[in-house]
Amino acid sequence: MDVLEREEAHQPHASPIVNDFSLVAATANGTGSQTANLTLLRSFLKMGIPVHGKNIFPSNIQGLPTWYHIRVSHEGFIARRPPELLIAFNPMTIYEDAKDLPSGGVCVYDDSIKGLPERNDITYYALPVTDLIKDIDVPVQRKPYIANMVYVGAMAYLLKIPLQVIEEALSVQFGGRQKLVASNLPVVVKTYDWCQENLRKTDPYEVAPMNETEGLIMMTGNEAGALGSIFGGVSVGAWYPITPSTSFIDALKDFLPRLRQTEDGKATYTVIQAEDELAAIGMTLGAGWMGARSVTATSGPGISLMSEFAGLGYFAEIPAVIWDIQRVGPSTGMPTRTGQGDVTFTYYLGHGDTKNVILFPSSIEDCFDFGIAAHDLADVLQTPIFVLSDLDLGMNNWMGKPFSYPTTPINRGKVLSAEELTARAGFARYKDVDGDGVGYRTLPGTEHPQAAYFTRGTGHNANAVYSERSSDWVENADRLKRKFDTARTLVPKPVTELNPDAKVGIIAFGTTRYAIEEARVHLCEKLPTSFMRICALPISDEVRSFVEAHDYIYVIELNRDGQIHAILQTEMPDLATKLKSIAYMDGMPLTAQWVEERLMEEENG
Amino acid sequence: MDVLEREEAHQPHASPIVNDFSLVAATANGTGSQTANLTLLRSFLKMGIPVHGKNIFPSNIQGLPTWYHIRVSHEGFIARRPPELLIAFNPMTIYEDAKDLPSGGVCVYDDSIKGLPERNDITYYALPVTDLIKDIDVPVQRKPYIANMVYVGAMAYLLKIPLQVIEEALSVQFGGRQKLVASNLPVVVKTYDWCQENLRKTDPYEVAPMNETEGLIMMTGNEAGALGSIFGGVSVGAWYPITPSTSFIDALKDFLPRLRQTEDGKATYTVIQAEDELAAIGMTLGAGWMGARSVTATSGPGISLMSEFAGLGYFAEIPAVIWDIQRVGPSTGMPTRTGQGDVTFTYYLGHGDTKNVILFPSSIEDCFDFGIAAHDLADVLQTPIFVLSDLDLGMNNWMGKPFSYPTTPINRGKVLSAEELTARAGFARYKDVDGDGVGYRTLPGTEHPQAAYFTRGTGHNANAVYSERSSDWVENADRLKRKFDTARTLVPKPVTELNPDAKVGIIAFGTTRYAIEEARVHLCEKLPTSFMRICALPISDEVRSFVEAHDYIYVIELNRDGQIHAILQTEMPDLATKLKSIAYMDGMPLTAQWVEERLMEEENG
Amino acid sequence: MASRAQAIKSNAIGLSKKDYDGSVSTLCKGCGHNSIANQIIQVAYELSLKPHEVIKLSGIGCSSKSPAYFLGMSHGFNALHGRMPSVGTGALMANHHLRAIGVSGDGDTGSIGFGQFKHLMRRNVRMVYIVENNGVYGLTKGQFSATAELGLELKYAGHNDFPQIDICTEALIAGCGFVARSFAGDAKQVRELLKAALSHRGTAVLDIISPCVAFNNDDSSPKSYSYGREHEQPLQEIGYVPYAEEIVINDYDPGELKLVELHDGSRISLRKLEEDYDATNRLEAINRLQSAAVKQEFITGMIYIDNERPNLAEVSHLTDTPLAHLSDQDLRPSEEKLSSFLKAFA
Amino acid sequence: MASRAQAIKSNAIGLSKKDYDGSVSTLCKGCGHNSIANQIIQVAYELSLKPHEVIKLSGIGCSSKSPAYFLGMSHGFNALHGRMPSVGTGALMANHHLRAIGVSGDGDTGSIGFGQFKHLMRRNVRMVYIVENNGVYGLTKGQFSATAELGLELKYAGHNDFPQIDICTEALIAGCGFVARSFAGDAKQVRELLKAALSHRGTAVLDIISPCVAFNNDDSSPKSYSYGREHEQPLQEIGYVPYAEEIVINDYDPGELKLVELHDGSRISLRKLEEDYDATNRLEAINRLQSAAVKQEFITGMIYIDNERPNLAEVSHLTDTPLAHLSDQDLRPSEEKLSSFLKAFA
Ligand SMILES: Cc1ncc(C[n+]2csc(CCOP(=O)(O)OP(=O)(O)O)c2C)c(N)n1
Ligand SMILES: Cc1ncc(C[n+]2csc(CCOP(=O)(O)OP(=O)(O)O)c2C)c(N)n1
Ligand code: SF4
Ligand code: SF4
Ligand SMILES: [Mg+2]
Ligand SMILES: [Mg+2]
Repeated sequence: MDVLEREEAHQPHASPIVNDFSLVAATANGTGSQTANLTLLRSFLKMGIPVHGKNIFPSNIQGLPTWYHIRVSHEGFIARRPPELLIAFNPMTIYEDAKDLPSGGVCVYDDSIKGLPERNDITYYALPVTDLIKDIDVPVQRKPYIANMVYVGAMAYLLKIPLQVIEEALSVQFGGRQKLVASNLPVVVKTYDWCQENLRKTDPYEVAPMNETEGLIMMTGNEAGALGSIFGGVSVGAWYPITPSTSFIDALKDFLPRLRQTEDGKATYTVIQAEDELAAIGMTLGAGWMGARSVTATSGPGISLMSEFAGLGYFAEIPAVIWDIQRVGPSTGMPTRTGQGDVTFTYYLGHGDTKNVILFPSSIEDCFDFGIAAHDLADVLQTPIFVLSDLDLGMNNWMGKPFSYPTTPINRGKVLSAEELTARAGFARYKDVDGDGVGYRTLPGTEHPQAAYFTRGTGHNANAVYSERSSDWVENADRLKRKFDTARTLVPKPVTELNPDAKVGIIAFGTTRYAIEEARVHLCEKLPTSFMRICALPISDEVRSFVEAHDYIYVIELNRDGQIHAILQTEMPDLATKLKSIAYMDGMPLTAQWVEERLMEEENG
Repeated sequence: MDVLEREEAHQPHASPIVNDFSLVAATANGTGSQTANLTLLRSFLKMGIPVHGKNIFPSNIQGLPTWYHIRVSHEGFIARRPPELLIAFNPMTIYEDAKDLPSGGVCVYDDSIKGLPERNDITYYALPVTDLIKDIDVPVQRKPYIANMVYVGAMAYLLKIPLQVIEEALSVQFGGRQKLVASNLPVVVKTYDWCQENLRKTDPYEVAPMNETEGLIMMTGNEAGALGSIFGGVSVGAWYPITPSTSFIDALKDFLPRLRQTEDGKATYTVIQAEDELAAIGMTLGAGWMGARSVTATSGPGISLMSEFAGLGYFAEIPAVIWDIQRVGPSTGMPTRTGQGDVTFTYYLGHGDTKNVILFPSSIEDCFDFGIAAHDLADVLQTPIFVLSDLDLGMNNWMGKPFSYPTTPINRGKVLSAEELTARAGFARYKDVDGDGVGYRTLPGTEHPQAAYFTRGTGHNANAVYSERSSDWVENADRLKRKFDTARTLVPKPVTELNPDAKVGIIAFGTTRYAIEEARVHLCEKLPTSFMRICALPISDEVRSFVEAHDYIYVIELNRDGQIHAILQTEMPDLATKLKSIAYMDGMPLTAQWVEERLMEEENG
Repeated sequence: MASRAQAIKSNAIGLSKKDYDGSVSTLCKGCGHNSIANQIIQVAYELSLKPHEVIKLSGIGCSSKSPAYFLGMSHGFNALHGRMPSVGTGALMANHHLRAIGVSGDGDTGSIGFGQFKHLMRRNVRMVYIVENNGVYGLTKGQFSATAELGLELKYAGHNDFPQIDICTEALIAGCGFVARSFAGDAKQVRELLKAALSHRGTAVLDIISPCVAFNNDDSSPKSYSYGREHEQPLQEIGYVPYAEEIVINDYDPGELKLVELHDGSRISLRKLEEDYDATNRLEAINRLQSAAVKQEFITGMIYIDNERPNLAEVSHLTDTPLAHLSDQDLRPSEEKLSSFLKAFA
Repeated sequence: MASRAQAIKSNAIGLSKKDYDGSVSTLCKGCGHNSIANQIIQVAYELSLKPHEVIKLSGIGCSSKSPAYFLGMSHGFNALHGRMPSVGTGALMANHHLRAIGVSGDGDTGSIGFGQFKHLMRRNVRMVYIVENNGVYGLTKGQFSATAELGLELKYAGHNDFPQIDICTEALIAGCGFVARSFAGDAKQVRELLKAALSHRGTAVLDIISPCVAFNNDDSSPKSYSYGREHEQPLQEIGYVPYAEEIVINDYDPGELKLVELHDGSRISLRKLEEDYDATNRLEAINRLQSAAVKQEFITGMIYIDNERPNLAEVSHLTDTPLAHLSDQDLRPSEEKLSSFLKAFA
């Protein structure tokens, strides 16, 4: 039988559940199961079914448990959902994993693993993994890696994924390296065949081709952000490795040479691995001061270490872009878990009256768009721009529309050339010529006797001259405040879905949107809601209008303290009591179910 | 004539202004004028007149302008007041200094300095400084230093300070070193004599003995804080030099050997100069973990650098005390100017959901008391305690009542000894045994097989074992929140002055109290107010009651963004609209006049 | 029962080797760091260290995780990345009687923690400071650390353009009085040096080459950099760590050159210092390190020792009772002292 | 007018020495840092540097203030305490054609900035890095820095218990290819070394001993520590800086030992390197530094030079156009590139 013929071999289930389930592959870290998982993920995508995968991995290199969640949804819901299907390949967690399955669930396991719970309400499928791979011709070292292909084959059979699709997905996964495809595919096929002969499918879960992913791409948020940075004209990157931001820089280093080849092979960019985060942000600001577009990426501990430089960037008014791929804090916390806990700290990052502009992407499209916008904003506002993504968005693969090419040219803000300097009466670096709080700057290297000024984090007057005069301080501080108000008008606007029936609104930001969007559909009768997704701080006027237009608002976020809720309250004290906080963080992305339950709990008192 | 006789030589002014003025000595930095200024300050104190001095100095070692303000007030007001009397000894600022005097003001100047403004509405007194010191027998190098004694003599004459008092004050100032007194006093006397013969006093300002300072001490806030730390049982100090916190550590190093001598001469303490603030807080936490009481002192930039460790301290629950002597930020800002700009940043210091306990001293008595309390709180709450003082309080000399000896013994919190461990069923470091969110700890070195636990900033369960489990995270995070609520009940309570006529309340913290207290007296008819001085974050219930008891509240603070105002709004969203912010920072301590004007502006508009 | 108890060997203070265990390691199989942890256990057992008299300290990294895997009955502190020295300094000033074993990585020590490392040695804080040196950042997946050799090529990390930091030379220059180097797989030498280090008066630096099995250079490994690049694959998709055995080397003679093959097939050259090498001559030590570096050799053994310089606790003239254990009376001066002290401020 | 213009001397690019001035110094009279600033002005004038092609960088401290006092027509960046190296690295990668003069202090470089200093040299960023070395923290009033000698007594700072960090040795060990030392008052040598440094390919470290007049050891000075202690005076009450002259020394011969009396009457010994000293021998340089240290001498002159190692911009293969000046077209790939790139993610 060849790949095509095999597909006919299934028996239809009495009442199949098609394209609507969540599955989890439980393996051990370092076994290379990612290839298997991503092959499954891509297969669904190729079948036109909306899909999303989440890697729940440990802060460890080899051996600790790791789970890969795949949500398949014909309705297009991609929030995390507790899985109905389990691929149980990790002895350490098999008992708990299987215990957690809902009634009616499915457990596909490696038959060499013992310790499954006795359950009659779920379907077990045992796979003779050792047997299935024993003849495969790979070095013995690589056997555990190949073993993962067994569950790909089993899932292909059970969920009715055409083997041809698996083959295509594998090929994409291996970047077309046929040798690798050739060493993996046979295990898939062999398992498929074995299943066909030995398993009787009794569960209802299956997939069927749809047409919902046509033209879509699949990418991680970190890749999308790095790509945005590149189309935003970045030329200097500086960083220090930290999960989950490292892959942002990896992507930058990978994509730059491919997208920015020059004729002489010289680089129009540099990416420097700094000795720590203090140096990384220092380099980023140094480059921004010089006029290059510069970026750094980090996570919570790095943000803490960047505090002093953030204040300098704010106060000396230096463009820079800082991506914070949030993980769970405080402190080192859970490096491989997701959260939205850095909002308040980053907003006020730096002692004194520092206040920072923050963007909140919630999708790979946002990562790309905001990635570009961040560099423009940094130059236009002459200040560090923080982009707060999170591990879930940054490291997982998300579907998205192919990114739109920017429609406006690179905006470098108020930079005076030698010619412009000559044309002007004079140059005062920190003078508010235009009333928007943003002064004009010159770049080092500008050949003009008046170009030079002295950049400093100490008190200075409009001419950038050191000053301890009270009036100079106040004038400058007030201008910075004015500039922050200018920022309000320039940052990405919130995105609103008004529901005419709704008395209640929801405000959120970032990746919580998926669970909320799904919950809203489920609740459309019981509790019709409008939804506003905030894309930036400081907030713009639209937020006030949204709050005013509703009886009250739930502010939902993935942290313990309700951080953006508090910020919104201080920004709109007159509306403070209309804002109710729903805040929670356990390291996992929210589920729609949780959102529904919490909302109804609040509603019912 | 001897010192006593001279006093009779004055002619009484028609309508003298007695014990109610502000004077400023304008000199250049590095000329040693502090001795002259403090001699004047102490003279007033010795005469029993309420007095306070503020040094407005540059971030420079030699040459830049410096001003010393002395407020003398029979009513006991010690807030900054724009001076009526000017000692103009600095050519760089003489024009502006004299121009700024109010009509009716007095300017005493060195006659070798040119460039005074022409003003008929102020009284000028010229002093032939060069002449007056030319015969004094000191090395030529020290002449500029001795020159400052000339204005002490002149002020003695003009303000009618008995020379005997000056002599006493000088003696205190020189710690009784008669040689130094002997080389300075003659200049004072000579100038006094010269004035008597050559000046006709035409201005109304003078002093007269009172009985208002009996038994009071005079000390800087940093000295008082260091003393508090010592009576709080500190044994490890670690720091990195930074203005204006350095004198806190200087005092610690100076006082410890004097107060804690041991029989064998060995030290019961250590004070380590670290290589930077990251190391300083690291050492402080290391010592706290070990069970010692430890302290560090810093200012804004240091607080920024301590962010990551603050989060570790919060999350791994380690006692430590951090004094932040606030200066003007953002960034390096104005290192020698005062402000209250670190409140928000410190409250949330550390990425993730970190939240810190803060104490706000407003007087030297507070510095001492909170200095002690901070160490108890750190141990009892097992968390870093931040004490936010400011440059004005920390570096200036303030009158105060002699400090009260602590009435309760040192409270080391929940520390289990080997015996207690044996008596208990088991030990789980982070278990909330008592429901207050505070676990029991053991100290390293405890000889018991169950004593050891592993301290970490990563996710952990109640047994201090590494965990990435969602439920462990949430349980721990919620307990920390509970602990923060326990803190509310333990921190120093706010201090309230209820005015039965008042519909309006004022909330403030720290050193703004002096200007506010004075303004309230002036406004008692026009705008009667109640006053609450907040002493700590998180706030306790009293704050809510105070806000509820008034129509509305002005929150007055010395920063640009109204930081505590915003925090109060988020803590009491239902009362948010009752809280109005009056926030301002130009590096100078507030004046009562400014407070009055701003309050009336708000009232009328 | 009695016979079973007797069957378990115990040391001078009646503890078995198991009593010095920690929790089960979560490091990769074959990681050099595991070998070192095992030697620490062995040495603590042999020296009959009292667990409660030892503290374990570390920064962040795979290496820095390892204190959890030895001496489970000792207090431990897994601090921040690169900041173990300051935490240790504070801790040891608060109780200068305890013995401290610090474990760090080359990234933790040579990059983010470089300043703290150098200043720890300047202060001569009494601590055994082990650098588990693998030339890469293990925990963040294989970037070069500052101890990677100039010109080194790794599949993931690419080409290293920067000269390596030599931990031992840095220690010597910083005034450190105990500088030694070994190889994780040389159990005997590691143990000998650990024992010596534990009895040193001040900071004892042990630079132990400790190969990383996960981020090696294996060409067939799909996690290599070139692979990712060629195939336009996002790198984090690939997370396969091949199974590897710990590298164990046999004892070799003083003066001998030993070539050790690492997991990726590359080799490093170790040369054990001769028996007549004078480890008390600082200048000679520097010279030896420099000339070995030119030859791309690592000299192993006790490179420099000077037990004369007093440690931080000593120069601080601390009372014998640890500061952390002083009584209230020792700490809080009397009411009389307060009032008489305040007189000077009246 | 014409005659007046002619009377003012000008250099090859028509600028007068005044054109290289900065604003008026606010440092103490007699501070060594002022001497150094003056030599920078002189050298820039003599070399006819174009002011707009120079950037000035510094950290925080008295020393770090001085970039404001020279080359007023050059852009300057007074960064954070100890963080000048990173800012400079970023700036010079963004424009590798500019020449950078960095000024730091011994506190700025040896304490808080130690890690950044070392890593700057590892990367060989093309920058003249001047350490104005006075052994104290001037701006925060006289605490010991890490370059203060072991055993030094200062009235305010007390006794120094820790070995000094030697900037030149640290530079050598870090792979720096230009290591020199001089004395602030030796105008001629400072100028010569500055000129050489400005033409160096990578990081050029100039350790210049630069005495602090304010925090010296003058017994008669009331600001001394013992004074404060004896008299129970809060230290900050005392702020008198006696007037002092800049210390200027005459040229001395290669090989010669020169004793220089500082403001406080103490002396330091400078020895100028012999004419036949081979500054290209790294091991020899280390040895010379070490043996001089034992004799408490400072060797001055060009200690080590190696212009071979490519600098960071070079190993990064940057395009000739500075990154900061690339056009939109250079920076933003075309729409076609975007869509074809995205295909791999479909
Ligand atoms: C402030 C901060 N930055 C970055 C990280 C991420 N991080 C964790 S371990 C590590 C490197 C560890 O390398 P090394 O010390 O050599 O240890 P190894 O894993 O190689 O044993 C980094 C960069 C962190 N935890 N904290
Ligand atoms: C983060 C931070 N910590 C502390 C300070 C305070 N500070 C300013 S200058 C200085 C020391 C400067 O010493 P050095 O670099 O030797 O310069 P010098 O004044 O002696 O020339 C310190 C600690 C600061 N500005 N920033
Ligand atoms: S990644 Fe490398 S350093 Fe980390 S545990 Fe694995 S082998 Fe050891
Ligand atoms: S304090 Fe010292 S270093 Fe600072 S300016 Fe004065 S003399 Fe120079
Ligand atoms: Mg490593
Ligand atoms: Mg210095």
